[in-house]
Formats: sequence, structure tokens, C-alpha cells
Amino acid sequence: MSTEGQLDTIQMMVNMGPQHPSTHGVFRMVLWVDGERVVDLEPHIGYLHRGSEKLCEGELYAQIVTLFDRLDYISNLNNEMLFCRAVEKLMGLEVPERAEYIRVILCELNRVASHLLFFGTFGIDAGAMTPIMYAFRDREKIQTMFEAVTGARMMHNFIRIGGVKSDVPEDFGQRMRVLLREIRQGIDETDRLLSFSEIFLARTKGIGVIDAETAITYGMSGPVLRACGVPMDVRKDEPYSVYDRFDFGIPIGEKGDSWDRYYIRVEEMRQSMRIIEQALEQIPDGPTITPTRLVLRPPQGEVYVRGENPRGEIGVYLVSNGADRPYRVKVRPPSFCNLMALKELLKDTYVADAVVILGSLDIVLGEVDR
Amino acid sequence: MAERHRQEETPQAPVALDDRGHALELLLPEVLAEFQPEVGAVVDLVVAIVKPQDVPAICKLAKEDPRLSFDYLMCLCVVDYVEHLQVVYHLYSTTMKHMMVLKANVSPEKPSLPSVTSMWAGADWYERESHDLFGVAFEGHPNMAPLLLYEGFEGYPGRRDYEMPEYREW
Amino acid sequence: MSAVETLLLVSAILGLLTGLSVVVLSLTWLERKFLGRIQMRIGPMRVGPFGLLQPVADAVKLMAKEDLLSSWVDRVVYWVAPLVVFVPTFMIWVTIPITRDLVIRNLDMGLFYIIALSVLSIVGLVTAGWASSNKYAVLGGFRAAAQLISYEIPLILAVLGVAMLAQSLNLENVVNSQGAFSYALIQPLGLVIFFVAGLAELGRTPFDIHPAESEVVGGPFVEYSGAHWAVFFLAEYINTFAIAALTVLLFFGGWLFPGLPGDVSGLGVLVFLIKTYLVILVIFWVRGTYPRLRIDQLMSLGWKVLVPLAFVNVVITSVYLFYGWPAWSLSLMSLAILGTAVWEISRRMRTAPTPEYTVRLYVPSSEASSAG
Amino acid sequence: MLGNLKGLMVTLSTFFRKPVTYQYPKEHKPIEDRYMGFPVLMWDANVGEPYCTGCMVCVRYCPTSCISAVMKDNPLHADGQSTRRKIVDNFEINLGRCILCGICVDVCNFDAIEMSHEHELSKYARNGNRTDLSKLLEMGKAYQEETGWRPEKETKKEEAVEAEN
Repeated sequence: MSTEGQLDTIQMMVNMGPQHPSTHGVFRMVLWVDGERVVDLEPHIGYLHRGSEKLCEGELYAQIVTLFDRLDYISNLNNEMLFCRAVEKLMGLEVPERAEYIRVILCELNRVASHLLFFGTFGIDAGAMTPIMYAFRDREKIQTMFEAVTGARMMHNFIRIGGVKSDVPEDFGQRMRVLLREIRQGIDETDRLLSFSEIFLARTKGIGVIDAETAITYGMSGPVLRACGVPMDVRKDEPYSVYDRFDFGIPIGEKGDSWDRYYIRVEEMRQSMRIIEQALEQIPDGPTITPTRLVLRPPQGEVYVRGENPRGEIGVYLVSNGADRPYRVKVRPPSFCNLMALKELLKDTYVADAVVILGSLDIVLGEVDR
Repeated sequence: MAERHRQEETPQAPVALDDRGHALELLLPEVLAEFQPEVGAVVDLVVAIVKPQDVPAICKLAKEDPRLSFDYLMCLCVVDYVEHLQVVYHLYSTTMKHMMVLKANVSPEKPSLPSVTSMWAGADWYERESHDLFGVAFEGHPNMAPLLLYEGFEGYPGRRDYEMPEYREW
Repeated sequence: MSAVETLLLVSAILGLLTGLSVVVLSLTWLERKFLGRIQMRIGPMRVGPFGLLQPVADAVKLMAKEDLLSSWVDRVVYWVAPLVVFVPTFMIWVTIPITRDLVIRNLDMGLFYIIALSVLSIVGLVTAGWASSNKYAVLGGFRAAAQLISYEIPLILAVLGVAMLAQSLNLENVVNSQGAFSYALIQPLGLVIFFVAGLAELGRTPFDIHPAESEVVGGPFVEYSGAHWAVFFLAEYINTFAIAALTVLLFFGGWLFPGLPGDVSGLGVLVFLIKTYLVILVIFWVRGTYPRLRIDQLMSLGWKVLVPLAFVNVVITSVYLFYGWPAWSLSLMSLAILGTAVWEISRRMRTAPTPEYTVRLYVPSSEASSAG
Repeated sequence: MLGNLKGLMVTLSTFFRKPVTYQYPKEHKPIEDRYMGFPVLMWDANVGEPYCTGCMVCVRYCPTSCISAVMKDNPLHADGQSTRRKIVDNFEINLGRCILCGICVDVCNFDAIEMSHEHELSKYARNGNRTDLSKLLEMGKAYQEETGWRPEKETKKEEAVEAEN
């Protein structure tokens, strides 16, 4: 960097993570900084590599659901649903309609919970300490709801191959309506607190811009891709479960910057709640699970199933050879692909921006490292 | 108990292509004629098995041909079929909304394959991961350093014949 | 100096040290309780009634904690740095009057002395960052240097405006001259500049750039632990109290309150403390609400907004004094300039990236028909 | 600056609201009925023996293999007091490894294992939560008392009778 007549400067290597408060888990990035500017970056992952895909090869199909819970541990139900759909597709299993509705309600609720967590942590990344408390207040209510329905607050193992574990409790609809009203108020409040604060806008607007074309070559998906103006959402493109019966919109941004990525998630929470409300009205009576054998043996074949997770498009590639355990399971984790573009996003930004941009990608290391 | 239910011949999952899939199944041999792919269908996916050295050329064609326009690399993974390793590319088109599976078989002894990072930047970490877990070398990849495993890890833990280290109960 | 005088001075200084320690303890408790309440929590509750003894427990814990030292630190500088930060913050209290007669030395150059000393603590922060042999600490130290030096200027200029109005650098005179109107009414522009620059001097949200936990994980203090960290902590809270006290003394009439006698000592202390703690609550309130600015934004706010505004403040004050206009004319001018500045900043911040601040809702056309 | 002022108002209004904190060890958040705590074994008070026969089905289906069981001939069956031919002799769950998935409850044919409401089991040792039969039964009795649990087979039978009537 040194030129004639200027002070001689050197680049400093700053090792951010794996123990750093804002790398969202055990992510590590090595930054080369010139003063406060990020010149180069090398991301390192794998600190949470548990070999989930390999573990799946040794487990029964029913047991694998518990492994999928632990991939993206913020949106467990979405993951469970993905794997169950893959097996159901391979076996040609019909899922009772009521089960589908319960799945959709819970998955969308989980999306809200996941985005609330993002909401809070993003505030922390930007330096605001209060939003996370408000977000957790609302998330806690959702967790309590999950506890009442599935019996667990995070690792549910509730969505089973062929349906769901059990029917919802009797007062479910009533409690859900109260819950939705409270969450809506909570989101509005946090929205007022953070979203349009001038300091927050200055920190996020125009930071970490990526254009649609680059985002697509990187395989980005979910809110991160939609922030670039690409309306790609599996729930609309290839409606799975009963998503084609609901009226909801996909929030898309224009600039592809951190603020768009942030606000898309806020809007998505509102859309998710619209879906839940419609689902609560439409939900039919009936059985909640198609009885299956204890040991499932899907036929030979392979399927690739896509689903829309809070973090983006998740996919599972399931190869079966007809045995009671899958031959190969490969997960396409959305955070993994979104994180790949970090180098692109961090070009020529400040150290403080690096934290905000990483936060806006909303990664979960559990599924990046698997 | 598990053994009692085992059947002699495991059934095949039925093919159930949708309209887009049927169109693609007819289109693929035509577009990729010069590479002579084996086009088939498994469940709801159109599968083309090609020679490993052709992969970058096919990918380039698939990405640039307006009838296919596979601009999105959905997933890249390796499946170990013991006698060969199969590198599987799931390609998706954001404009046409269709999907195909490209497969290339490589030998397990010295598996290597040209990289597709120049087509899709998103292939970067997938290829590094495959190299980590299965030992597939991707020629032309800018940085083949270990991604998920630590430096100096012995063996390829993704493969079927990898022996798990013994687990000690605490 | 006679023996009695020396004894008095020593006891006064010891009393000050004790008093400030008690203030710091109360501040940490207050901050945690207040932040807890605005975050729907209840804050510390376990140690003592309402957690009142929590700060004491924390102090004991910090004193008893092992002082960890990493291998490559520059030891002498590392140990001296906390003192370099702490001593000036303590020394400025020599001349800050709590009420008319509760002050150790009522210096005629009081304001000058305070400003001159408060700059010194920057050296401590930079050396702490440098000596820690930690890259985050170095980044934080340099951030601190850049930030504190640039915000000294608007701070000093805002103080200058008050000094011009009071025609004195003696804090007691400054307070006494606010008998009719507090300077907050006459010079709101000066108050805003002083408060913002003061926040930046303290390194508090939204200007907590140098200790920023989510970026440089505590900045210059990252390697310190135990008692040495406690010294930094003490200095930070004494500084907070000092800035709040100065705000009260310079702009809110110190121990004076309309309708109350200004010469009753006990009452004066009470009024002063209430005012100061209210200002501190505002500081905590801001901390609980705002995100953090980035270093370049902080610098441009300092140099492009606050410094020019502070100069304008000095200019309008001198014009007002020169022509001897009535007091309300200065308030009007001050308010007008403040309003213009705020309006201009919001306009620029709103329009700079895009005029649109919403996310569109995309509904596919096939969906539109079934929407009804 | 409007956004900033709005933010200040939000925090100020929350200041006057009631906090949502539960003071944990003193005050517990109410547990939902379906809450899945650690798995425990049920006690058949009519006969005076556990429901578990040690059939090992949960051992086989446990994803983390944290259960182990040993079966023995039931002495009470020989006396004619019990209909259970076999009974559990030794049973251990390493609750430190249990992931609370509830698969063992699903696969059990005898309603012998149940997810209790127990969730506070901190221990100092890493394997301090290896829980043996007597402790599991003790926890199970506490759960039975707390919830008035009855085996699913009985309730189903009663429902069927009611439906007939």
C-alpha cells in the first residue's frame, strides 16, 4: 500500500473466531485489514463437523429425523419435514391432510421463531443491545407453544414419516390466535425500535451489496437471494405440502444490501403469520398419520427434495438401496451456500461492516459444518 | 427382527416425471448429443450419466443453452458405490424452473474430475468438501485445502470402507 | 501549607475517592436495573434487597480474580496504562463543585483544568491497546485515539460557549450566573453538542466504537482481567458521572433550582445529585436504544457536523454578547440552527441510498387470481 | 431523526411495563402437559412390579444407544400373582446421552417407558447421569403421582367400552 511520500503501512491479519461474539457459532474468518479496511478474507469452517451425513447411513429412517433436527438447530421442524417428505416421496406415501396442515402451521411458526432470533442477533451485531431481548420475549412464547404441541422446545422429533406424531391439543386454535396477536404486536414494536432508526440505516444501507447474477452463481437462496430482487421461493415455485392453498406474498428487495436482507425477514414473519391464520381456518379433521412399519424399507431409488427453510432453500438427496438404512444422504444446506459468497460481500468494507454483513447472512453453523 | 423382513429383490421406486421432466427428458439427448449421455429418469428427476472429462463442457453448454439455461448449481455430492465413485450434480434453472441430475462415474483409486468452479462460483466449497470426504480431486480448482476436516486428516471418512475410530464411553 | 490544611486536604481527597467509589457502585447497579427494565427484565435481584449489594459482590469478585497476563505483553506499559486512564478522571473531580461550598479547590481556571486533564486518558487507552499485544486491542486503541481526539474539539467549543455567557472559567461562577435561566434554555445548541460529544468521549452507545463487543471484543481492555480491569471500569463510570455532572453544572444550573434557596448546602447536594442522575439515566436510555455507529460515520459526524456547529455556536454567542440582545434571541437562533441541522441530517440520511425504504411484496400473477 | 425518536419512545414505554422474567430456581415456568423430559420407567401398582419386561425394543431403536436392559424370569409369575412371564432385571439409561426424542416411548409395547416431566439433572461428573432401574422407577412413580398417568392400553380399553355403551 505504500507509495511515494506516504507513510509506510502494513496489513494486519486479524483472526476473527472461532471464539468471537459475533461469528454466530464456531465460524472463523481470517481478515487481512489495512487499518479499518478489510483487504482480504479467508473463511474457515468445520469446527462443528459431526459427520451427520455419514451418521445417517448407519441409522434407521425413523431415527434419522432426530439427526435432521440437529442440522439447523434454529429451524428444526422445517428440517424434519424435509427429510420426512423425501422418504414419503420415495415410498409414495400419502400424508393425511390434517397432518399436512399441522406441519405447515408448525413450520411457519418455526420460521417466525428463527427470524426473530435473527432479528435480535442482527441488532447485537449492529451494536444495539435491546432488540434481542424483545425478540426473545416473543420467541419464548413460540417455544412454549412448541412445548405444548410437540413436547419439546427445540429438538422436537414431532414430524414423522407419514404424518405427525400426534394431533394438536384441543385448545390449539384458540391459543394460536392469542399467540399470533401477541407476536404481531411484538414484531411491530421491535420494528419501530430498530428498523428505521437512522443509525441502523446508516450501518446497513448499501453495505454488503451483491447483485442477482453473482448471487445465483454462488447458489445463494432464501432471503439473501430475494434481497437481490429474485423472487425465488420453493413454496411458490414448486408448492409442496399444502402451500398452494394459501394466499401469501414473497417479500423481495431491490438493492441486495444488508438492510434489504434484514427487512425481508421482518416482512416474511408477517407473511408466515398470514399463512398460519389461513391454515387455522382451513384445517380439516381426520387422522394425523399414515401408519407405517417400525422399520421402513423404501424401494430402491433416489430423490432430491427441496424445501424452503428460514435461511434459504434446503435440499436433501436421498439414495436408497432398499435396505432399512439409507445408502447416502446429502443435505444441501442453505447457510453453506450463502456463506460461500462472504468473500464477495466483504470486498473493501470496514471491519465493523464485516460483522454486520456476516450477521445479515444469518448462518447456522450446525448446518454449514453438518 | 430386521432380517426377517428382508426381501430377495428390493423393488424399484416408480418413475413419476412431471411435464417439465418429460420435456427435459426428450430435450437432453438432443442438446447434449455430442457427449452421448445416458439419459434416464429416477422417481421425478431426469438423470444424465456422462464421462467425467466431459463434465465442464456439458456444464457450460447446459448453462448457456437457452433451452436448458441451468444457471444454478443446486447441489454437488459424491456417492460411493464401492466399485466406483459417482459425482452427482443437481442443476437447476431459475428461469425455466426445471432441474436435472448430472452424474459422472470416477474410479475409487485415483478419482479426479475437472472442476466446475469457473461456471458456478458456488461449486467451490462443495468440491473442497467432496475432496475432504471422498478424496475426489477436482482439477483446476483454485484452492483444494481441507474444508470440513482439519489439516493432515488421514483417510476419506465419507467412503463406505472408512473405519470409524472406536468410541469410548465417558 | 500548615499541617491542619494538609490533613484537611488529604481527608477531603480520601472522602472524594470514597464518594466516587460509592457513586460508581450505585451507577453500575442503576445501569443494570434500568437497562433490565427497558428490556423487560428485572436486572440483578439476588444479592441483597433488589440486588443492591450486587456491585459490592462484583467488586469483591474482580479483586479476588486472578490477574491473567499473556506472554507477549509489554509489562510496564501494561500495568501503568490503567492508572494513566484512572488518575486524570479522578483528578478532574478536584475542581467540580457539588454545591456552593462542597469542592476541594475552586479553581478560577476550573473548566480549562478539567478539559486539559481529561484529554490525558486517551494516552492510557492507546498504550493499553498497544501493550496488550492483541490485535483487537490495537484496533480498539487506535479507534479510541481517533475518536476521543476528534470529539475533544466540539466538546471544548461547546464549553467555550458557556464560558462566554458566564464570562468565567470558574464552575461556581458558571452555576451562579444561571440564577435566572439555565443555559440549556439559552443555548440548546450548545447543550446538544456537549451531550453528543460527551457521549463520544465516554465511549458509550451509540459511540462505543473502541470497546465495541461485537467487533473488537472490548477493544483496549480485551486482555485485562481482575483488578486492573476494575480500574478501567472505575474510570469509565467516574467519567460518565463527570460528564453528567458537567452537563448539569454548565447547562442545568447545578445545585440551583427555581423556588429553592441556593445557599442551603444539603438541599443543593440533593438537587445536584437528582439532576445528575437524571442525565445519567438519559445516557443509559440512549445506550439501551441505539445501535453503534461505524468509525468513519463517527468521524464524519464529528468533523462535518459537530465541529462546524460548535463554531457556529461560538459565533452566535459572541454576536449576542457583542450587541447585548435579550436572552431569548440567542435561544431562538440556537434552536433555529439546531432544527436546521437535524432536518438536514435526516434529509440526507434518508435520501442518500434510495428514496424507497420498503421491501416489495412479490405475488406471482397466477396467485393473484386465487387471492380473492 | 424521527426513527431514532421512535426508538427512544419504544424503550421508554417498555420501561413502565411489567418484566417477563421468571426468577428461575425460586420460580418455575409452568410445564406443558406434553412436555418430554427424561424417559423413566412406570410402576404397576396393582401387581407391585414394573411394567417393563426387558424386551429390549427400546434398546434397539434408541438413536444414541443410551439404554441397556437385562431380562429375567418373573418370580411373581411363578407365584401366580402376575401375568408377566418375564420381567426387567437390570435397566440403565445414560440420561447424559439421551436426546429426548421419545422413540423409546413410541416403540414400547407395554407402556413401560414414558417421557416424564423431569428436566433438571445437573451432575458434576460427566457420566453422573447413568440412571439405574431403582432410580428410574422412583422417578416414574413421581411422574405417575404428578400426572395420574395410566397405561394407554387401559384407557383405550375403557374408551372402547364407552363407545360400545
